[in-house]
Amino acid sequence: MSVKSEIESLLFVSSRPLSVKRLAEATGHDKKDVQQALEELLAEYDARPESGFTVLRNGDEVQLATSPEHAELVKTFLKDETFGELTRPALETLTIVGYRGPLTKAELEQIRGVNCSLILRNLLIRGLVETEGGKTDDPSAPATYRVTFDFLRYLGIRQTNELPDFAALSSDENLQKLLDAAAAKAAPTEAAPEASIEAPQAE
Amino acid sequence: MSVKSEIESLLFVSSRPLSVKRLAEATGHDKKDVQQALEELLAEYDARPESGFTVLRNGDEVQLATSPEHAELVKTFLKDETFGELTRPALETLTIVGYRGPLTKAELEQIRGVNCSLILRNLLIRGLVETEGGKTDDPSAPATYRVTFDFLRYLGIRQTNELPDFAALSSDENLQKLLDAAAAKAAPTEAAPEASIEAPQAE
Amino acid sequence: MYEIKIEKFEGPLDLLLKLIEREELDITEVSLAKVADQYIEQLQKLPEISAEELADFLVTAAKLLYIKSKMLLPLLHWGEEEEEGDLERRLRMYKEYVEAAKKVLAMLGKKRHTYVREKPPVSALGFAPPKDFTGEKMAELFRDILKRLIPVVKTPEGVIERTVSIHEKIRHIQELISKHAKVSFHHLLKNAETRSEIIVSFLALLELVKQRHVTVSQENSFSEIHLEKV
Repeated sequence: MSVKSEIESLLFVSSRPLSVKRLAEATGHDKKDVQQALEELLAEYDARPESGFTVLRNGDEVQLATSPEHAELVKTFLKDETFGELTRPALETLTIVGYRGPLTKAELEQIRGVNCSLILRNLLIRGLVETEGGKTDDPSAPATYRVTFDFLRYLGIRQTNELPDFAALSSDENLQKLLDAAAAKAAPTEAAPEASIEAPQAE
Repeated sequence: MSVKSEIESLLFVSSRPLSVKRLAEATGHDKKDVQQALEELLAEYDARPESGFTVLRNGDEVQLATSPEHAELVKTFLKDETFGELTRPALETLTIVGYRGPLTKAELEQIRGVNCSLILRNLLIRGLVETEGGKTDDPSAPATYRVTFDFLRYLGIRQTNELPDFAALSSDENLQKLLDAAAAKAAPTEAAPEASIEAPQAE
Repeated sequence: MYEIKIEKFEGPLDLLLKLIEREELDITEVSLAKVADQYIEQLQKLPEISAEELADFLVTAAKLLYIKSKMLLPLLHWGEEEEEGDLERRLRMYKEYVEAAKKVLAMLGKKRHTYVREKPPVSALGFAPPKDFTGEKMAELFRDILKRLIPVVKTPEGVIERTVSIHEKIRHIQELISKHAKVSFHHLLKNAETRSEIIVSFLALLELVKQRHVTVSQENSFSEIHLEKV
């Protein structure tokens, strides 16, 4: 594949502007070659009628961005994606973080039984959940999540233990068992016990 | 500006897969128009030589992603470590969901001949499988499972129909045809099976 | 003396396929009949597994024995052609997916992963709480979530509920016979609680006959089976 195509991949995937120097480093090509491929790419984009995105250049830096014609559409879309009504899975996630926080993403996913990456991200952006940093000496310890003060205030309480029925619900026996079991096998659990057995001896 | 260009902007900017329905809502166009514009866009991408990105499709959802040719480059650039290992049973289950999804747990277990609850749970947590929720009007209908965009990205394919021998393996009926054809080839004359087991053959 | 190890297996179809592949056979009724004994031998070595799972293995064992009997006694009239043809068909289909999984694994090995756009680092963009959300609603949601956990947590427990191994049964039958010299099959099943236990008893009996520890006699079809110590 060409330098142009490589550069396009990196520009596409990056959420930040990239310099020619950085692009050359990442692809292992000469700055001159990168510069030329970049020119070609720009010419191609310019020639394309009705493109949904475009290339922004600022000094030495380059970035892909949506076309200015769609600024309003994109803004409304992103606002709605970020701040639209919370879905039931999102409310469930928020609730679990409320009753069981601080907890890790892995623990949260054990409880919900599905991947929670996107939902958690959205709750963070909305200021409903935050990561608890700097509380532990071990830098490799996974991040833990808890609800924010703003959210507690919104509910009209000062601490999570003022949530209804907090003591009973937060120390539910099944929930504890599940998390203990998951912690015991840090590795992904296997389905039905796998039997490893030996074949009868050949006669 | 055209519907196509609007759609392209939204696909570019969205952090999650988008359905035709969602795209229609956001742009205010008919689902039919969105669908058609989407087809045009995909055809255009396919025709583009050495593209740095491509379109992934799963069910009625669409998402933009980098080209599989640049996997190593992008991985290094993003310092990504998300794609881990799979156990054999998990791989087998995932494969069946890939070919046969959306399918129910009962259908999956019929094929594998073994209970799959735990494996499915692990695949759900890893985000490689998802339940198709709210897609049916009947709330009592059993949940169906399908692979996710992360699965497509993991494999470097754009749609599940790029899986090897997809047509033959995607339905019982086609699979039966495949097996019948293989049997016919192996034994052109429908000879009686020779019972070569320890018992003497009764004549 | 050499041993061929059977790789880890999961479920009856998986075991059956591995046995057939080890013998380098195609999937046919003849092959199924051939590996029937090996299948049962492997069953006896199964570690403790759930009654439900064992039942799955045993139903397949019963089908294999049926197929084998049919091969041994081809002149008898056998009904239910569909039934065991079904096992062959299911195994063939299963095999196709096992093969496909290998191809998928090879694809994964090429590491042609694709990537979506990098997400910018997260920072709260403001405060956007859900509409009309209260502590009471949270408690209600949390109770629902806890309810959903029950089957997830209970499964591993249910597994241990009650397991009957063929070994156990063999010992049981041998004990009974050494005490009474002659026992009816009906008597053996007196305490059987589940269908799988009945099948286990029958398999254990067959095993004892094969090992020539007991002889069996039966007056007519469907009449009582009597066991005697050899």
